[in-house]
Amino acid sequence: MALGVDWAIQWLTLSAKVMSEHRAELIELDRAIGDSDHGENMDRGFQAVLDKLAQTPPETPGAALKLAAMALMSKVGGAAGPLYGTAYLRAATALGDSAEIDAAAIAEALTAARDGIVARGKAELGDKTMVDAWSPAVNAAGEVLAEGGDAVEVLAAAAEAAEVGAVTTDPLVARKGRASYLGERSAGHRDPGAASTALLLRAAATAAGFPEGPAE
Amino acid sequence: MALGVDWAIQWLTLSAKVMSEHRAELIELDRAIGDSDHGENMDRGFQAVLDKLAQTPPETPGAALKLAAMALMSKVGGAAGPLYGTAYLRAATALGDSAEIDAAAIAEALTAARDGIVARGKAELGDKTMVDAWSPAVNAAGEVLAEGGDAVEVLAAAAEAAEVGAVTTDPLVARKGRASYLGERSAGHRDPGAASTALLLRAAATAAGFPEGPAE
Amino acid sequence: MKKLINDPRAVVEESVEGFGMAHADLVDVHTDPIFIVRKGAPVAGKVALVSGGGSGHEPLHAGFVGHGMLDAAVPGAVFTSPTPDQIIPATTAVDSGAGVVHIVKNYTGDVLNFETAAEMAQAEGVSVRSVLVNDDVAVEDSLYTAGRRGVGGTVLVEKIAGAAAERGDSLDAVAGVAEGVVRNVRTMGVALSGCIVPHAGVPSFELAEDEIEIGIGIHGEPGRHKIPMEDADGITSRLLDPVLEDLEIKSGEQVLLFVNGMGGTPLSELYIVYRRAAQILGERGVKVERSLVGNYVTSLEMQGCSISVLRLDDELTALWDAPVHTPALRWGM
Amino acid sequence: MKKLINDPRAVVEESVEGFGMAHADLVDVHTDPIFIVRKGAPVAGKVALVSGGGSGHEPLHAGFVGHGMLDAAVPGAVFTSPTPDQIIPATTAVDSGAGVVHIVKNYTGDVLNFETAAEMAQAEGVSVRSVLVNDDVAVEDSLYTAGRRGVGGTVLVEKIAGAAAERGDSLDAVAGVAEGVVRNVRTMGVALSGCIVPHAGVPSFELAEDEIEIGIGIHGEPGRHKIPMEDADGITSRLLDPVLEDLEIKSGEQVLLFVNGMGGTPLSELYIVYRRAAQILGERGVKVERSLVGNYVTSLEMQGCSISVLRLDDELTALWDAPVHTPALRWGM
Ligand SMILES: Nc1ncnc2c1ncn2[C@@H]1O[C@H](COP(=O)(O)OP(=O)(O)O)[C@@H](O)[C@H]1O
Ligand SMILES: Nc1ncnc2c1ncn2[C@@H]1O[C@H](COP(=O)(O)OP(=O)(O)O)[C@@H](O)[C@H]1O
Ligand SMILES: [Mg+2]
Ligand SMILES: [Mg+2]
Ligand SMILES: [Mg+2]
Ligand SMILES: [Mg+2]
Repeated sequence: MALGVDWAIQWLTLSAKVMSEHRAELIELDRAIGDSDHGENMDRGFQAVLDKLAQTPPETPGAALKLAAMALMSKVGGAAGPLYGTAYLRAATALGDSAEIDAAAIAEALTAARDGIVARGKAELGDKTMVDAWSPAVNAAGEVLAEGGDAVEVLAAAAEAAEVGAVTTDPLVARKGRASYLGERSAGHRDPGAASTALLLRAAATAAGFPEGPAE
Repeated sequence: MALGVDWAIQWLTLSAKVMSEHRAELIELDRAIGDSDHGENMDRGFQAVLDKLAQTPPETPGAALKLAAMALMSKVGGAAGPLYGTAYLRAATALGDSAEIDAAAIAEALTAARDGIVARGKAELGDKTMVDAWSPAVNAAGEVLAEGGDAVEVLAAAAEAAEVGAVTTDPLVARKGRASYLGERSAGHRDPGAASTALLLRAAATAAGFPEGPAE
Repeated sequence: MKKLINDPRAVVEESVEGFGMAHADLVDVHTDPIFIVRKGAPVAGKVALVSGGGSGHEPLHAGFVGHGMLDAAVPGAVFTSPTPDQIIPATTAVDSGAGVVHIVKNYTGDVLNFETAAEMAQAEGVSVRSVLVNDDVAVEDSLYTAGRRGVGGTVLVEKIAGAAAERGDSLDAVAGVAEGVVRNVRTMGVALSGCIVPHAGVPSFELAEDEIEIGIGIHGEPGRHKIPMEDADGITSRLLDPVLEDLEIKSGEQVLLFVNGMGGTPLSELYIVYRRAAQILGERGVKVERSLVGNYVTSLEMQGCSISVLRLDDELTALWDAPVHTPALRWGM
Repeated sequence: MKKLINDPRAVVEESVEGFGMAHADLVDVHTDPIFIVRKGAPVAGKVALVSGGGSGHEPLHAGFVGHGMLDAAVPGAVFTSPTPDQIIPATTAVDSGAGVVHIVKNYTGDVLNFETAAEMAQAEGVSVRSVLVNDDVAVEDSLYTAGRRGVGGTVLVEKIAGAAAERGDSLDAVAGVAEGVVRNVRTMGVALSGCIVPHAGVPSFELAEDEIEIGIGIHGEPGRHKIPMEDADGITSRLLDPVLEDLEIKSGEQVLLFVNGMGGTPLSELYIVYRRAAQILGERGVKVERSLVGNYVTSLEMQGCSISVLRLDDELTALWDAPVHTPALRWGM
């Protein structure tokens, strides 16, 4: 089964809902090792995405992600804004102007997104950042693709791996971003950006029709 | 029995001790309806009195009170500084340079002190100020004097009346000093200056050999 | 109690010492007794301005010593008026022979101590005029109170009278200018929290999480009444309305609008209050000709603010604009 | 949470609006996207200075827009760096053709957003040079961190680079002056309390009644470590010693000493810290040539302070002394 613009719109819409629902939780994660704004930033950014979607409905999945990229870039601010903005922009570029995208295209877009984040933020796996959710997701997507999975299965695998990846940040000492200022004191807390990545990728799978993931 | 400079020095010394012991309590009273400094002001002032006593021991009761007046005037600050300063100065003037003072002189000194406070502060009985302790004390002293009481008895009567007078300020609405800004909200709290007056007059009686008054 | 202090009883002494070190180009600090004088004072032929009061209101008053404002400041213990033995030498130190104006906030303690000091300075041959500042509309000026308190408006009195003295006005003229400011300025304040007097160690009053105190003074004392928390626009009306009513400001008049922080409120919040206050004045046809926003007359770390309005005329505006060079207020030089 | 605000999400917008009204003689405020420019910008032939960052640090940066300092300030949401769609128009609005220096505090978010904006402004034909401020010695500058944060020293960079731009220095020269200040300034801070981000509504961290946080930044984040409360003199050593060590200040050198309040600490306490810091410098034979004491780079209503030391030479001293006229820093005019 291939995914079209409806999926992309549904994904972004669901993302906005999920960011709003988890706003307080992401703020709380950021309060522990950052500056208490990640949930607010993401919520504000995805509300802007919703506004843009309503103004100029996109016609392809790539256009939808590009629109999201621009909205996130201009409304999120902080570290997450440029990082997610770049991720969505690179994904959009990878998707090009295809109307329908298949499992391979999805895996490619996820890879491009992750690579964009790494290019901008220079974080490596284990630095306790959103990369720790994106990289396992990209790997899982690749594996499922190789095993012949369809687009929905690829997204579902990515979502699950991102969720696990977010959890693995708990014991880590941060080496990038604001949490790194805390040194050892950053251990024992989940990285807020990894948590938001897991939520966004779960929304992508849900939007593709995959039954809701396990409650956290 | 007449009182000499020993009594005066003993009174001032005891006053310093009592102000230090009741510092926190007077601060707390002032916190409720004022600005939390009365105990600190009085403690600082009487420590200065002690210092001066040590430097230049006075030779008469009047000289002792004049020395106290100057120290209080220059170290207490706030409303209480000039008021107590005036009170002790007027009392000192009333005592003149007698070496020994009797019941009549004590009553006269108390009256002069009270009149000085009223002249400076313009408060009337019932305005919820230290006058509400001084005035009953002056009246009681006059009565005991008229009944033929000695100096110790006059002081004891003054102390007891001041204590009762301080308690009577509890329900009053303040009309002078800082507490008056609170209007009706000043009712239900004891006036800190009336409380310190009661403590000082009790110290005068104790210094004269009157057995410690009833615990508050 | 957590404060950046050493001995609670040395707070004023050490703070004034640091102040003197930081502003050695502008002031000389005297210790024992403590007072602060303008560098080079007395200024020949100039009327001198002396003010003072309890500490804890910084930058008031020491922060306003310098060209075009105060010649001396006399800090008492925290929230406790200074004593005559400080005020007298400060007064004589800055008198050039042209006389001294005492600017006194209307509190029983300040009034009595300055009164005594003025008498004694006069006895030493200094001509002293005293001006009482009583701008707080929260307190009724009646037989039943010690009269209105001097609060935020004090800094406006000091700036404008200081400019009059600097341009060479006579003793009576400077006192007259100061009295003119007092007549035309009113203030009202709000607290969102109390403050902790160092020697007391506990908050001056407690407020529930949803309560604020309206009509507070600047000594951490409770205000006129507690009300449930409101938004900034609502609070602004509660402060500004009585100020405007009391001043009887009419459409077409020009004013200086002063939003003063009590010490613990972020500047950003003061601007939110300023915004609404300026809007209200605009709606009433009043022209905001000059502004001041910041922490100038504080109450230690109290959260809250006061709003002052000063009715301006060309004379007052010119004196406000005149150059001033003090640690806490500076322009034109 | 008690704050003088209306809608927690409108805090920046309303505060900046009030700021614009209060300082209409000095700045123009743009809304949607929000940025603040110096009145009359672009100044013909002058290199422009643009800075920005999360809000909550007021008066930084908007309070430093004006003659001799910034040409534009770009405020983000509270503690959140601004976005390129604000930074780009601010940059183009103030470019006279002589180029623009971006002064960026070293945080991942600020760096990335300013980086994007600089690229895009360059694409529109504006020459942009970026200078990173990273003066916080509390953070190790290693592979294991995002590098040192930009904190209190930022205001010194803005003042001195602003003076260089005002006297007509070229783009490279202004950037060079700014980098020279960055190389010679170090800062360290302490918090006695956290602060409450309006949209979060709870304190950024909790400290017990006898605990303080050493090595805090300016975003209400926890610091390097908690220690039991100490007196002001002890805390001053803890902040100043690593600053001096890192800067390798030697006897005979001249410095600017800057004691900065985090927003909720009384000015009197800052002077107590200043006193001890100046004493320590004196004991080490270091000459305190210039001083700054006050709330300039804040963290909402946080209680605490930071100490910055800037190594001075005649050039930097002259640029520091040059006239400046902004809402929050003014002298010489
Ligand atoms: N260099 C980086 N590379 C990748 N991700 C990063 C980097 N720096 C920060 N992040 C991510 O950004 C998140 C913080 O985002 P946010 O709180 O919105 O911004 P800020 O840290 O500027 O307040 C972190 O939890 C982390 O996942
Ligand atoms: N006008 C007055 N006449 C008599 N006593 C007064 C007057 N004003 C104040 N007082 C007394 O002074 C006391 C307060 O003293 P204190 O707290 O030391 O000074 P301040 O009010 O200046 O802080 C009051 O409790 C009251 O008894
Ligand atoms: Mg954050
Ligand atoms: Mg008192
Ligand atoms: Mg007092
Ligand atoms: Mg942030």
